[in-house]
Amino acid sequence: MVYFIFKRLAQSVFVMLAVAFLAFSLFRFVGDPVSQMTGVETSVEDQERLREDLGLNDPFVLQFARFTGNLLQGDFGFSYRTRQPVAEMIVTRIPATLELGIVALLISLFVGIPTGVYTALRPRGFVTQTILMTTLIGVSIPTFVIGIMLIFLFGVQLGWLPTFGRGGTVQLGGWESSLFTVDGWRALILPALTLGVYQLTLTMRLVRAEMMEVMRSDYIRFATARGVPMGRLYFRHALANTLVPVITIVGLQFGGVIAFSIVTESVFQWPGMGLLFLESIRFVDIPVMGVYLVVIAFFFVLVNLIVDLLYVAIDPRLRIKDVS
Amino acid sequence: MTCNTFRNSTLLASAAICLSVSASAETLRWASTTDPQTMDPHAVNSAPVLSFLNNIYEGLVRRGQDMSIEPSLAASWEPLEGEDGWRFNLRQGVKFQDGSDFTAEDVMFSYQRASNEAADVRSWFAPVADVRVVDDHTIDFVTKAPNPLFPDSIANFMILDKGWAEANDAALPARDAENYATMNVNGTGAFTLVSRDPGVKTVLAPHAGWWDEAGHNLTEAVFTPIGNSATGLAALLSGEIDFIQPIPLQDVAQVESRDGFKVLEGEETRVIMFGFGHEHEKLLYSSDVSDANPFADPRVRLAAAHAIDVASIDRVLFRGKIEPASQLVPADISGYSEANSSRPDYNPDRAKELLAEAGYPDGFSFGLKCPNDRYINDEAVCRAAASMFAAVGLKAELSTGPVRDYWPQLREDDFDMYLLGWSPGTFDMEHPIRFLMHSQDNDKKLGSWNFGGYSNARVDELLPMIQQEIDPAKRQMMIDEVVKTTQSEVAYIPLYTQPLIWAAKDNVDLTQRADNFFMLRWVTVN
Amino acid sequence: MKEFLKRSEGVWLFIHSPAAILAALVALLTFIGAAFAPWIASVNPYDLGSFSLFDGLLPPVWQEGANPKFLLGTDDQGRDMVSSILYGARLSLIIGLSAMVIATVLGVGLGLAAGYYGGRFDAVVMRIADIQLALPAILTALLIDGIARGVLPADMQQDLRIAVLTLAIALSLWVNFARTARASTFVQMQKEYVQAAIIMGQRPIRVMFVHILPNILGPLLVIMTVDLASAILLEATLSFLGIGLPADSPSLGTLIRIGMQFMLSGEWWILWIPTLFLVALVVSINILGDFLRDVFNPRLR
Amino acid sequence: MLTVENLTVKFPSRFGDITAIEDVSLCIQPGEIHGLVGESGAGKSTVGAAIIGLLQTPGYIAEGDLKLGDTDLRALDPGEAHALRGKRISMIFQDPQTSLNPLMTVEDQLIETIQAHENIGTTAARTRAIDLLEEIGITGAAERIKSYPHQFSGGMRQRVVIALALCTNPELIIADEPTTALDVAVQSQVLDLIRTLADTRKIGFILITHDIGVIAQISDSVTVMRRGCVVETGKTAQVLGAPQESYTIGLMDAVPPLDRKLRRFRVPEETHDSDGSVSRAEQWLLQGQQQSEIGLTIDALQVQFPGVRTSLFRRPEPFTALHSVSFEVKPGSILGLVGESGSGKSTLAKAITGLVPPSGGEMKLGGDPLPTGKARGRRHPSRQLIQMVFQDPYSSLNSRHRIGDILSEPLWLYDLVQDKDERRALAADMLDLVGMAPDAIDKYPHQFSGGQRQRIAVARALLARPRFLICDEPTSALDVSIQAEILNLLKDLQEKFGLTILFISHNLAVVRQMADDMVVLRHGRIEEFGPSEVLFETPQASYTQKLLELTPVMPKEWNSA
Repeated sequence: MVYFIFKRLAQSVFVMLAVAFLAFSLFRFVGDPVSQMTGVETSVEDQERLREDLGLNDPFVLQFARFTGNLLQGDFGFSYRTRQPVAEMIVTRIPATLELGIVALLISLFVGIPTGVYTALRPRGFVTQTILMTTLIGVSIPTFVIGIMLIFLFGVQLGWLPTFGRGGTVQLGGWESSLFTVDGWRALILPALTLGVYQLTLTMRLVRAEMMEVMRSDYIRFATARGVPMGRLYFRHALANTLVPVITIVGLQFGGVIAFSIVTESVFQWPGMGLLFLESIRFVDIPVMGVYLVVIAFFFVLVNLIVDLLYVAIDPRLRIKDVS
Repeated sequence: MTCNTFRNSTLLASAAICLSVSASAETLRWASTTDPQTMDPHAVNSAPVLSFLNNIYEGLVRRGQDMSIEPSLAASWEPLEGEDGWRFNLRQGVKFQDGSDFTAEDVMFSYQRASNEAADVRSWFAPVADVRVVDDHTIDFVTKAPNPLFPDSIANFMILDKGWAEANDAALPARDAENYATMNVNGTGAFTLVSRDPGVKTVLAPHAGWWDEAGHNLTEAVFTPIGNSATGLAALLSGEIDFIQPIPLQDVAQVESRDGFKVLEGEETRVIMFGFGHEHEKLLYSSDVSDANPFADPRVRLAAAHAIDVASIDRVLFRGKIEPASQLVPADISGYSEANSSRPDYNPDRAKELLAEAGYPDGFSFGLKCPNDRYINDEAVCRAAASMFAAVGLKAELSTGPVRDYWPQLREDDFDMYLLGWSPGTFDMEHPIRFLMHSQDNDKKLGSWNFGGYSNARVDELLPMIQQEIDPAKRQMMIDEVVKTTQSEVAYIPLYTQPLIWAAKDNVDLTQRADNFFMLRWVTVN
Repeated sequence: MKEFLKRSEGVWLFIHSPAAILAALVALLTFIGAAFAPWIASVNPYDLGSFSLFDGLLPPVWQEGANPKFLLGTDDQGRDMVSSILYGARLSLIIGLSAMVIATVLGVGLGLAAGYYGGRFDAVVMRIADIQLALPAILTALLIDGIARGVLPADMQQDLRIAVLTLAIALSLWVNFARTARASTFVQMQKEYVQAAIIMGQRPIRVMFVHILPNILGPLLVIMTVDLASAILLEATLSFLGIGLPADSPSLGTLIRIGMQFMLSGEWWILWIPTLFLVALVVSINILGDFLRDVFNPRLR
Repeated sequence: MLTVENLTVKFPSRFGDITAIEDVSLCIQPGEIHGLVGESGAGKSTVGAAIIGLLQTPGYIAEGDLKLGDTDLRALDPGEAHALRGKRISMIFQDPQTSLNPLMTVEDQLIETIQAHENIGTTAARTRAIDLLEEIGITGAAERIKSYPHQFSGGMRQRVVIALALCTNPELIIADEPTTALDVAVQSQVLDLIRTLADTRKIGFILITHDIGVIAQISDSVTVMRRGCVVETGKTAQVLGAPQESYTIGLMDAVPPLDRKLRRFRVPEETHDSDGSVSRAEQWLLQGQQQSEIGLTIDALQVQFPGVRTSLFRRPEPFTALHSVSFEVKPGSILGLVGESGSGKSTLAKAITGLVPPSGGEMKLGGDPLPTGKARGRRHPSRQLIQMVFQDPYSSLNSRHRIGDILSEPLWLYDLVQDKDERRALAADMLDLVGMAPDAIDKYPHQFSGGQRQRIAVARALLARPRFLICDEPTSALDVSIQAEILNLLKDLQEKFGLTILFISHNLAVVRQMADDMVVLRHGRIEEFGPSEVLFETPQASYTQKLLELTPVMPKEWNSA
């Protein structure tokens, strides 16, 4: 077990380093940070001096080595755009993105799993077909269109929910949370829904497919033959056994959710990491972009690790050694 | 004030929004597309920063509602006697927001700070030879040559408190790491910073000890950047914000059609133009002309100018909200050449003739570069222009991209023709002559945005004379000559003046200044 | 006879599924329209000389002020919406299909080899897949776009925008194929026909592609359809974020991005017609994907 | 107790209703074990499923009466039927590996089942469960009940399954192939347990199986089914000892006897009547016999697999699959290799074919050293000389390739026949030789039955012109009658072409019919090696003795043919 975690951690470090390298190699091509940092009246000479000061004229390898070296020492550098410490900028934005991602994930699970079970148990019903078709249309509309539609429907026409931002937030030891105010929740609904639609459909279809497979397995047939009550049969026996593949995909997707929140955050002016990243691209804010990518990679490997541990928690075959 | 006059919804939820919005009677919530990058007035020379900080900091002079220069921290100024330069008599009894007194030492300190290599605004002080503190409330700016426009050019030069900056280790603007002044302020202006969450929310409150009479009735002002224009509009229409700058012009009708909202329209000082690769030996992006640069021929440039139908661009893309431009500044800018106020008409036949005369009866293809996130409808204008060019045989290979790699491309001469917008920082014709028309000269720091390398000896000769001429009539004559010359040579094709479109709730009274600066001191919420 | 029945099982299911028939019809019409766009469309939206700003913002024919020349109206450039959509669909499909094909070749190749060789090679491929997964599509697009800009000569960049975008989308999709191919290959490796081939001394390439590949095509085919749909959507999203195609060679995504500006301005058709079209196309492809899944996995019926 | 009368089950399909079973009648008394025997597709499992009400959708009972005591099973609504399941009728499935929920402890599954049918406290239910487990032979049940299914060995797991079926005291248990997945020794224990339960608890059993030996050993009465219909029914001794129907007679003939070696099986209709003329494929094969008969010597062969690494600092213990195994396959003979699952039989085959690299020892093929693992190049002659027939005919042929392509592959690969058309012709002839119609060449594997596929697999092996054939459980997936045909075929071919065969099987009776010599393998070690007749008559190793003893056999007189 310890060895397993160690192995995963080693792999994670490798993945993060590789992402950092790739990310860094792209910066040279995104644009010229200096022309974004200076005003129109700044002389070419002053621009060149700034470029030299920032080390942008150094060879690529040297720049990368400096970036990684500083990173390993916990020095994340300063933003070109705002001159703020990058670590602080990212850290203050993490709660917003994580809360959005997790709520989107929870919506997708709490809606996706029951509907998945339902549609698996009644594969031919009218309701099932309606659900399947609706969600299919849902994932076929580009996220940004959905987001704007929701804003204008619920924000402007009906006036029920806020159109942008996080609403009221509460500081909890450095973690700015919108989960503890009504206002915060109201602000969270639309972006989380927008972000969760794809995830929801995926979860639902996955649960449905797995459930239909499991319902044909011998142990479900045996449990049926023993007269185990239906509710228990569906949830304790069948659903539990669908969880391992569902967790894998949901876990894998969660990394994608965090990354894809870029679009949602930009539409809802949601002050998370994705929005920061988009602004950083616009200003060629290399330090922020670099750290953002490493943080995203970190979340990705972290989620993967959690998924692996969840397997162990769910499946006794991985937890307890086979004696036979 | 009433909760909302624009919507009579009975829904509880919407009522809740209104309550939260109008919790404090004189709170203004406003949004714009970009967050000011820093609170340091000398670190970055960009419009969002200068616009925002003009509410907090003040310069020696300031611009009024009509853009005219008026006294601010300097109560008066006059030319120095016996040498070139200006003397500023500072206002007495002005206090910084932390309560300390404003003196000439602060101006001196701010000058040193702003002209330091670490400051992005140092180009403003290129003409300055020396600065001398005469007494606590008098300071002299000695210039290298006569400079009648110097006071106008430093309207955005904002004064910091010396003691505060030094005590907080912010004696120089932050270049690569932040310092205290990045997130904190101590100005003399009408508003002071209450809290700042970069990229999310910035809260301002009136400065109680402001020297001038407050023309506003605000108790609080909350700024939120909203990058997505549709979201911004939604925020306004749902009542979550009171004012937004700018809104997309195609949405003007939508805002106007709703009760309780108004649209403020004006002309910005920014002129949009096409530039040419004058000095290029050959076209970079041509499939049929590889050994010559047709744009070196003024007839070809004029043909291009005649091909553009600004009226159609105005009608379809701008819904009648732009002013065609004849020169690189709009009409209300000082130095505008009334004598040369006509622009080449839309005349495709004439364009074809000119092309034939120049030896290109069938036209030719070339590369047209445009930004897609810099100016209003920049990409659409270029597409429309490319279509119009095509009609006379000029086949434009359009290439658009974000501004972050647009400037580098222009600097590397990677274009045949390009789109550029220019707003004169000094609100004087001299500004575009200096940056866009004078030959490129890195040593003298002239012509630094003259990417195409337009060069005319007479223009180069006239620029210093214009800069130094005190007599307005003589000066205007020289400017007229420059404009005439560049028009006849078609150095650029000025297209139109960019419109300025803001939207607000009906109950907000505010002033729209042509430089797109939003001044809280003129806002009243009824 | 038995062979015929087995083969026609798909056909039988198909003619009994109205949704699949409708979807196939929509997809087919789109493909035909896209393929023959240059002959069907009244104007070529890429040819700047063929339309005029003068015709800009005309509504569809059933609305007042329309010009019967433009069935579904025009956009802000005066381009005929019908032609734009046909050409846009053409471009979207070219990008989607090529991205899907590249992703399939790359992913299936790597996944097959990883499943076949296992061990260290497998570990390396899976780590690369992890890295790819940790880099969101938008970042991959930026990366590829940036490298192309750095490597390619300036005059080629514009022409290669489509190729660059395609490659970026392909790179963010290949992992799915690789994982599926790898998992399926592991299963097939246990099958005796594979062992028989190995024992006989057949070349690994032959074992992988002649023996294993045909047996794992089913699930791959399903992913191919689903990913074609995602590729088209991804292209739209990248266009929205400003790293898609330029506005003068619009894909469906670019049309929607342009249309977003007109959401509230009254010119609804500029946004909603391409959007509806995109949704119809993507839904159809997804329905066909579902249908294929049902055919290949009878247990889901 | 249970009476089934004129039961007909139909499955609607797009070609109309397909009748799965028709007009089946059964009658079972308390304490009776009623065998339901038949080959695959006979509909035996459908009978069981119909009785317990778990027919696969969309199957339905079209006709007939099902009565359990006074209860009309067909008249129950779904809720009542579900309540009855477990309470009065229960079921045991074939594979104990898959019939238990892997995520729940045995305790949870037992208590849940008991409480589903009885209003009883958890503690009481647990006590009952533990007692039950003890009763059916799980020692230390109080502790082991806390375990998860995977922590039990196969036999123990099947006991748990039986306990689950039993815990509610049902009147009838339907056991669907309850011992097919088990080794001989465990099978014997499970069968004994079923017998005991029937006798002591008076539970009626329906024992569904394809293994006539099992039926013979424990069932009181038997019903023989074929293609959904009852062929014969009655007391076991009567039906099997003196079969009336030709089908039953044929079936009994096909069962390999453990106690003697038959020269050939008597097969009802000889599938292929050889007209005496030598076919082209036969000639071609005989031409290939330049090399005389070839033998295989295995000397101190050792195979280890790396263990799973669990610690950063310790190297994992390797798992030894074969411990220094030595034996010899004489040229032109058949060597039988027997052992239970996990004994290393398949590993040995893989080591010989080069799929698995041994960690020690050496092999010689016809006197030449045989390179092992990766050292054996793709072009090494042994690749051609050694061919293999696999266990599962459904997986050993690539389902996406036509038979012609599958058969031509060795000809092309070993460059035996250059011309494409000739390869095709030869492949067709070879099909004829193994008893298949040559037109099969354009079809796909799924169009054939298991037995036909195994013939195709044999044809493929022959087309490489091998001298040494490894048959890894070639008939264990086949019905007895098909098994008899395939065994006959293999015998014929071996004789005709002087092949040397390594015949791997877990079935002692089959091995006896085939082998000249025999190796008994257990836990990767050789228990016994010698001429098979000697070994069967006077086994030396206690393990061999035990195996022989526990294999279910029919009374000698039944198999008198």
